[in-house]
Amino acid sequence: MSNKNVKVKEYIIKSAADFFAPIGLILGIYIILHGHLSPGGGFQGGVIVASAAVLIYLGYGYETATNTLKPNLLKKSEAIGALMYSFFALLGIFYAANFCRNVFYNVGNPGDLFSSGTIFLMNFAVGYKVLTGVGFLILLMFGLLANKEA
Amino acid sequence: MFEKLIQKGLEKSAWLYHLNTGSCNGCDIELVSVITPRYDAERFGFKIAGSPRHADIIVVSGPITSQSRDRLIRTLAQVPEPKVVVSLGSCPRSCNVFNGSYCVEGPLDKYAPIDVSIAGCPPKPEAIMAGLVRAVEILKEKRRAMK
Amino acid sequence: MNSLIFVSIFYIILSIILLYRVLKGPNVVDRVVAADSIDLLTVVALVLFSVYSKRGIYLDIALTLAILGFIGTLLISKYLEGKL
Amino acid sequence: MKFPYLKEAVKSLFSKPSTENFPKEVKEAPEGYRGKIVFHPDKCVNCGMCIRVCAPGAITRTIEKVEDGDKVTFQFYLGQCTFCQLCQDFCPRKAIELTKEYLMIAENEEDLMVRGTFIKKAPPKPPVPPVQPKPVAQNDQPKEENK
Amino acid sequence: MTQHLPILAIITLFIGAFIVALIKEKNEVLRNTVVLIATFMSFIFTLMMYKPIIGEGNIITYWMGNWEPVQNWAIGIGLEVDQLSLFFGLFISLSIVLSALYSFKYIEKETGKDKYYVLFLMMSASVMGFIFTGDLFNMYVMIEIMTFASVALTAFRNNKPEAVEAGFKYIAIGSIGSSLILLATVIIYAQFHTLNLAQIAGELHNNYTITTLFALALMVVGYAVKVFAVPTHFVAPDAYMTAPSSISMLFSGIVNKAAVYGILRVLYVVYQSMNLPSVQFMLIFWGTVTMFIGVTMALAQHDFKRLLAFHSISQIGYVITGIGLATALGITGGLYHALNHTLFKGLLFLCAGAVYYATGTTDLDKLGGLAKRMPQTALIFIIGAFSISGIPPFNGFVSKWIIYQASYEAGYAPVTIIALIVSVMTLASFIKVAQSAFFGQLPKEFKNVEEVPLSMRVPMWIMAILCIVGGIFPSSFTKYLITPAANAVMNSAKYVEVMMGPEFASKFYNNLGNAPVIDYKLAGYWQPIAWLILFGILLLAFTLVALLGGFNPKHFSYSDEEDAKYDVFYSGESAEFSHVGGSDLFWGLKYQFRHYFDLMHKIHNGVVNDYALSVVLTAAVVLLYVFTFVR
Amino acid sequence: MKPTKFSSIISTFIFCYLLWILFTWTFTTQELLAGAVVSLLVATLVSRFFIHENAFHLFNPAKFINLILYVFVFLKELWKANVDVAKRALNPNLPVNPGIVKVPVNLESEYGMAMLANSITLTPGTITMEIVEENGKNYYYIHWIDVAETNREKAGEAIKGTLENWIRRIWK
Amino acid sequence: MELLKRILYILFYPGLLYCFVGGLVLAGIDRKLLARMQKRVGPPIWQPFYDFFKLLGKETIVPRNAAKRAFLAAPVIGLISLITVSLFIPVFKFSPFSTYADLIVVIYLLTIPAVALIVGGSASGSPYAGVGISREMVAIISYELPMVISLLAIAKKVGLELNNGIMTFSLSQIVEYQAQNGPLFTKLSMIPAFIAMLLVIPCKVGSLPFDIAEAEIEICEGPLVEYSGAPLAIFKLNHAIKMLVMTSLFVTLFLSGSGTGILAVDAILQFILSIVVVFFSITILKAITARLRVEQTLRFYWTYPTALALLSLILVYFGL
Amino acid sequence: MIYVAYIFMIIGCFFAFAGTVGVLRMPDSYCRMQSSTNIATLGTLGALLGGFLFALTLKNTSMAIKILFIAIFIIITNPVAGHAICKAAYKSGVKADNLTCDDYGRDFPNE
Amino acid sequence: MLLMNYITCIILIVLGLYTIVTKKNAMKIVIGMGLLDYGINLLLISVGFKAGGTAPIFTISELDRTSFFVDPVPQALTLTSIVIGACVTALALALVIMINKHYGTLDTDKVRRLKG
Repeated sequence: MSNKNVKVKEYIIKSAADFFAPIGLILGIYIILHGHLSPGGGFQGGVIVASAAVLIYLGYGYETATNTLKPNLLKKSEAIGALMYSFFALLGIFYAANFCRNVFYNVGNPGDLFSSGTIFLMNFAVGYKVLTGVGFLILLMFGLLANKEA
Repeated sequence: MFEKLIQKGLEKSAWLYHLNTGSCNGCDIELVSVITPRYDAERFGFKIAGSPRHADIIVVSGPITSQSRDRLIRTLAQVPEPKVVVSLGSCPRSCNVFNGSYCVEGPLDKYAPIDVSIAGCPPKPEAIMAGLVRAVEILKEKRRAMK
Repeated sequence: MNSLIFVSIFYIILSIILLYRVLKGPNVVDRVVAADSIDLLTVVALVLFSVYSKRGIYLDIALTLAILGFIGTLLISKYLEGKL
Repeated sequence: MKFPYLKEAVKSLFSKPSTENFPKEVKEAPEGYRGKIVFHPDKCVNCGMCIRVCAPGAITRTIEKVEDGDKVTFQFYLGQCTFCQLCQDFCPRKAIELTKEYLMIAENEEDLMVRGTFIKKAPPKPPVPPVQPKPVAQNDQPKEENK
Repeated sequence: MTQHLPILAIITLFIGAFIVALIKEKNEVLRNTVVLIATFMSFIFTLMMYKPIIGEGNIITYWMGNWEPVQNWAIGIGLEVDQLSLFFGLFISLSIVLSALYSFKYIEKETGKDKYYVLFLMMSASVMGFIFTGDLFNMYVMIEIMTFASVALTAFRNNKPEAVEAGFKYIAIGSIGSSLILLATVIIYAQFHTLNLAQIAGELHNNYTITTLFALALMVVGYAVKVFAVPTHFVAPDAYMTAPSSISMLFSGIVNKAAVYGILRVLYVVYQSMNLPSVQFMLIFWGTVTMFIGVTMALAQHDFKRLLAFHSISQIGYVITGIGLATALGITGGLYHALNHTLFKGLLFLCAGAVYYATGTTDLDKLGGLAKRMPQTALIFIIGAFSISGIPPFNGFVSKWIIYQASYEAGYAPVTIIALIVSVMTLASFIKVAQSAFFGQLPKEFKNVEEVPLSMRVPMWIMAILCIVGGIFPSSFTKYLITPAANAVMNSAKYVEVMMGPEFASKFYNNLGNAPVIDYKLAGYWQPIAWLILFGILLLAFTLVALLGGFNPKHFSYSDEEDAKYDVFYSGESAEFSHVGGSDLFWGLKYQFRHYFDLMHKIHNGVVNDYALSVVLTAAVVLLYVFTFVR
Repeated sequence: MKPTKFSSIISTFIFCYLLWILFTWTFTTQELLAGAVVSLLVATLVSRFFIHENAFHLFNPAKFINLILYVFVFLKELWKANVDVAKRALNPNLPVNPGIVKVPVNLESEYGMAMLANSITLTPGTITMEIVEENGKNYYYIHWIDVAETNREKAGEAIKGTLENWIRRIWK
Repeated sequence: MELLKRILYILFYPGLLYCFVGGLVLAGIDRKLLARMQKRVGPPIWQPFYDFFKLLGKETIVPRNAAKRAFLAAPVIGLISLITVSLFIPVFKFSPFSTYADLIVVIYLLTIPAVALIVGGSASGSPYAGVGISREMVAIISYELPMVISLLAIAKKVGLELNNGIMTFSLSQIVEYQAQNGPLFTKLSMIPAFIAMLLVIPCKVGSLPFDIAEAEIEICEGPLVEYSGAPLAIFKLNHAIKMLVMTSLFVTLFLSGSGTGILAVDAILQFILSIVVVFFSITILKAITARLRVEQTLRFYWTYPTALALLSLILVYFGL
Repeated sequence: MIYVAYIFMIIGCFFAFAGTVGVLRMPDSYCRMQSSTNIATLGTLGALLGGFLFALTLKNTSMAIKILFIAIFIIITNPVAGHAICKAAYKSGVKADNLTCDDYGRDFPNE
Repeated sequence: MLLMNYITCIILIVLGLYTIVTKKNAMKIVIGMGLLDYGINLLLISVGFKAGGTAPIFTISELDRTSFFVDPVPQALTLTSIVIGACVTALALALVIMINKHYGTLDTDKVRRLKG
């Protein structure tokens, strides 16, 4: 900076991040929850949600992103998501069927949100795992880069 | 039960370890000629061993030079009991012509008792053999004492 | 109805033409710009195809493509800026 | 793959061995062999030439005063001797002789000593100036070494 | 309950992994408990399958989510555990348990332990899944997860440049291999529109097309990359060397074995191509080259673990040769050797780990004389080294011997000769390790080295005892473990029948359920028990004679004091620690084959591009071969 | 980091819920319920980023109508600029005269400034490169494909047109 | 009764005592013959016994750097495995234990003494031993190739004519074949293998031109450098017994025939044949050659004997 | 209504084409960027609006709404990307030699 | 039309292999791995294609009598394979970053501490 009283304002990207964070989250969760009805599902939705983390990082930098998202919590949550999935899959065995069996499958009409039994929940679990996992991964990568810079 | 056999074995089979501590090689050559067909010390079971651990008789030739002194001490220590130290030629006995040299660390008996000494510069192979035969007797005595 | 398909094919052809810029582009910025444009063109083609085949589910894909392309471009530019 | 000694080996297998049967038949040393030192004290005149020429210093002389002159003891330490024969060559009275005996085996140092003692009478003040070493009159008691 | 066992064996490990991820990094006790319980439960579940599968001869099929075949068309993901799978599953789960037990202390000093255990359990679980699955794509997925976890574990000590480098090379080469497997899977799917192994096997029965041959070649090459067969083996030493030892053990014990299982499953059950002489020849040639190059490279190594890695390659060559022979004896030998390789190579890697734990290095030129400080480790190492070299009372001998016999019987005399020579060279290189690490002079800096803790010794001892038992009771091992597995390999019709129903199977197979009788008549006269009894009697007699003869043990003199008497003998310099290092041994051999060794060093140049090129070339050659000769 | 206010949560929630309805466009109870839950969740998470000043700023009808109107104004500008650039691109001579000019802006709100900058960028021919505050005044650096004026004020007039005024009616 | 008989077998005839006496006598004969070839009188035939008992009476020093247990156990292990091999080798048709093991087991068991030597030497911690074991290992690698190939040729040959073309490694079958068809070395295809095996024996027993491992002058007896007293005695015994076992094996493989049927005569016959083999292969070679270098040994064995053995194998495949 | 949609689509095609030609022809990176905005705005907007109208004719409201949403989305996101990439281009040292005036380079000389 | 797909995916696979084999930059090797993956994914998705079929997602309102699905299995497989590919790429990139940190270069000719 040649001039002391010149301040560079990062308004554009910051406000873009602000504005798109809810959109990304809603879109991602929408894709996760409608995984059994429309294209997408846990993984894809999770990735889109995680991209919100990228936006926050882009707008506010590494410190804020880690403060907001808490990588350790994300890591733990990933395991919780996986455990949830395993639990829903094991429900099949508890209900005297095979592993991964969809147990409450005949509720609701086809096309409804809650019409597919545990598939929905599994989808949700996968989505949870992926969004936390990918979010953590992204933060980790940025952290690596940031450390390298420092 | 084995004791007699061992005694017999000691009598008939003594292995030498030849230690050159700065000799002029005269004695060494004579020692080698002991195992040639003409003298053939193997008749009596003498054999030149490669390692002091195998030896019963240590044949030292040469005045103890300062280079070889430590090695001499070490090697002599490493020979298992019973053992006999034989000085071959005049040098280990008394340093011979090298006596008083700055690099000669005195005669062998400073470091170890000499059991048999074979005089001569160099001794004749027959003399060496006779000396070894004498050494074998001492060896047997030592073994008896060890029991 | 077929016009939709023609238009989307036109857009795809345009994006293929833009590939030239991606390949040649004297520097990274050109490539990124061209790739971004390709992204948008693909989104449009996808939307038109969705209308053509009367299936709303493709629109979700288009939307996702758009948001991911945007984030990708943003990331690359941040990287070029050296602030990542 | 040549075995030049194959024929030799097989031939010698069926021929008499060339080994000397040493301990049973002791061979004479060849002509000119310089073996054990024999000192004839009766011939010695105590000129000291041998001491002077001895390179390793194996010859020592001790002189004691006795009533009828000096008791001179020459001691030849075989353990230090190089058997170069210089003492014999230089001895004007041929009092030192290197024999052909080569079996000089000893367990103690003492056994390697060759000593000779004689009493040299004090000369009765001769009028003639002593230009050359006088022929020495010998006394008896030539002490032989034990082996 | 029985039918759920396979999935439970797999999912227990996965759940264990996720639970471990939840535990705080500091909380060691809880984490270790969870890991131990998960692995042990998996082992128990696998063990519980022994009775129904091998004992009673059933095959467990399991359709995930109850998606059973509709009109002879498999639509769901199936698990199918036959004797072969169970055979692999048993020793794999056992080695997982042992490795976990070993890790507790071994990893103690490292950072990032929670990640280690997560990846560890993921890798184990994926291997178990790979073994038990009956679905082609699942095989790909599992082997890919396995590769992924292995790479992450290879780079676990990421503060070391070598580890990161090895990880990168591994992932580059490994992903090519996985891609080839995936490509083959896709092609098979394109041909048959199914992914179920049994269904594919039925459709493929004597019904090859160009497409399926293409897939065959690609799949073989893909699994060869995973198994580190020779032209694709370059990353193996790097990865094995830099990974923690407990992981290196798993690499050679389960990762390699999974790929061997893949080859077996694909070639024998899916393609049923092993009655073709050309395929047999390909595998035998490949295995022979692998074993030879592996062992010669091992002779030239300076690092303990790198040497072991090359041996791993070499031993896998034996396994491939054995299963390539396609006779009952050959398969038995190959499978037995696979089991034995897991045991003794795991043992050796654990020894290397113990050395690393105690001294902090595995460089053979720096080590020496550890047998005095770590006597148990040294003894275990000796057992492992003798096993791997095939010295009689240990298990390596049995399997190698079966392989020799089988190969010679099948008319491959050069293979037998090379195998024997390789065995001797194996011995040579282990002599080198023993000389330079465990015997010889103890360097000053290792004066205060101590024996590794009990929890590390226990797995080693278990494996050592298994090594000995496997060598002493080979007939029971073959009878209760290997013969059923070999039978399952030979009898793919039964596999198809159980999975897809007799109606489907009868469309393709004429003689259902008739396992070919395995003829062990020529399996030899060797009865190690008798031999050992002889040995024992002789030892007894010898001792008796010695004692009766008045042998006096007092004449053993030994002292730790600084006394010249107890120094070793040297005539030259009195440098206390002059030590013949590993690189100085076998000069004669290396000199005589210097051109060969130079070439080999040039090939193993460390450039990942060249490694990838060799994989691609291998794929090309195998494709050419398959298209030209396999009909 | 600003603390999360309840009002901002409410406003973000409404925004999110609208989005959800847009996405699903099926008005069954299940969907709406799920949408409400999800929106609440998202709103609590991101409201502190999303809301910059007054939570209910855009709920002011005048502002909202201005926003709608602005769209049309902007579309007109867009059309003009587009035709201009298309002409330049298709002209065999490529009549370009690029340059970077510094333009003063009289806006304060972050969203406003960002909106103006984005509008300028979106009209082909001009791209905002940087927003800078110098001595209490905001400036844009704008890359302009055809530099007609090098004077700041006049250039600003040429580039911004009436957009700035419109935006000032929406944001401060 | 059967058990007692077997224990007697183990302890006396093909077992402990026979090996001890036979091996040492054979070694004595070897030394005597060698001396005579060098025109010496040589030691008495009982000289190895003297050596052995003398060494028993000596002190045994375990070096400070040695791994004590391995150091002391190695010679015993080697000795016992050798005696075990001796039990497996049939004397013409008399074979008390030979059904328990076949040729490959015997090969491996014969490797154990060498391995024991290596381990013992290595455990002693001496640099000379390090050099020695490396040489020993190279020697093993050298001779293993021709030996294995010639044994394979035998197995194939016997199997072709006795076992419907499937090869056999069974020693008793080989003996049976020779009892029916005359000694193997009279067969055309077996002559190269015969020569190759004859050349292998000196290296296997570590005799002179190939005793690179125990070069007294160069490396102070290599692996044995730190041994003294009783363990050394057992190693020396190992050498002697190895000579006996190797030659007996050779006799069994190539020179065996129908035999006389009387055990004592057969045993003596085999022993005499062993002496002949020793004479031809070991003693003459020892008398007329100088020690080879390591890589020369390797080159020698991987060229001429290997070529001979391969020739034999090929001939077998042609059915000669 | 369908003809309106056709008109929109033709407009879109035209501007997309012009933008593409611009991207290919323009002399330096910044001008190419300007031209790419052409694609991003009317090039996509036209086609999307056309699609929107089509969807309306098909009585598929949800689809139409979504298309509209995509259009708005693109409109909002694209300038941000353009800004970022332009700034990045300047900062990463992509220099255009034909600038008539360079205020930015004057104010931030070293970057 | 489908032939085009196959040709493209073969080109992608060959390009990916070519990149891995010839490019000396570690980053480019990762890109090559990605290309290889994409080629195979494209092949996988093309395998399940049926001319005229629509996406195998069951939405009641939008399907008419005549429409039929393409094979859904390859799509699921592709999804899985993409997920795996993403993981592998992420891991590879992390390793590349670490390599750059330790070695200071990405040149594979220089990243060869392990050899022989």
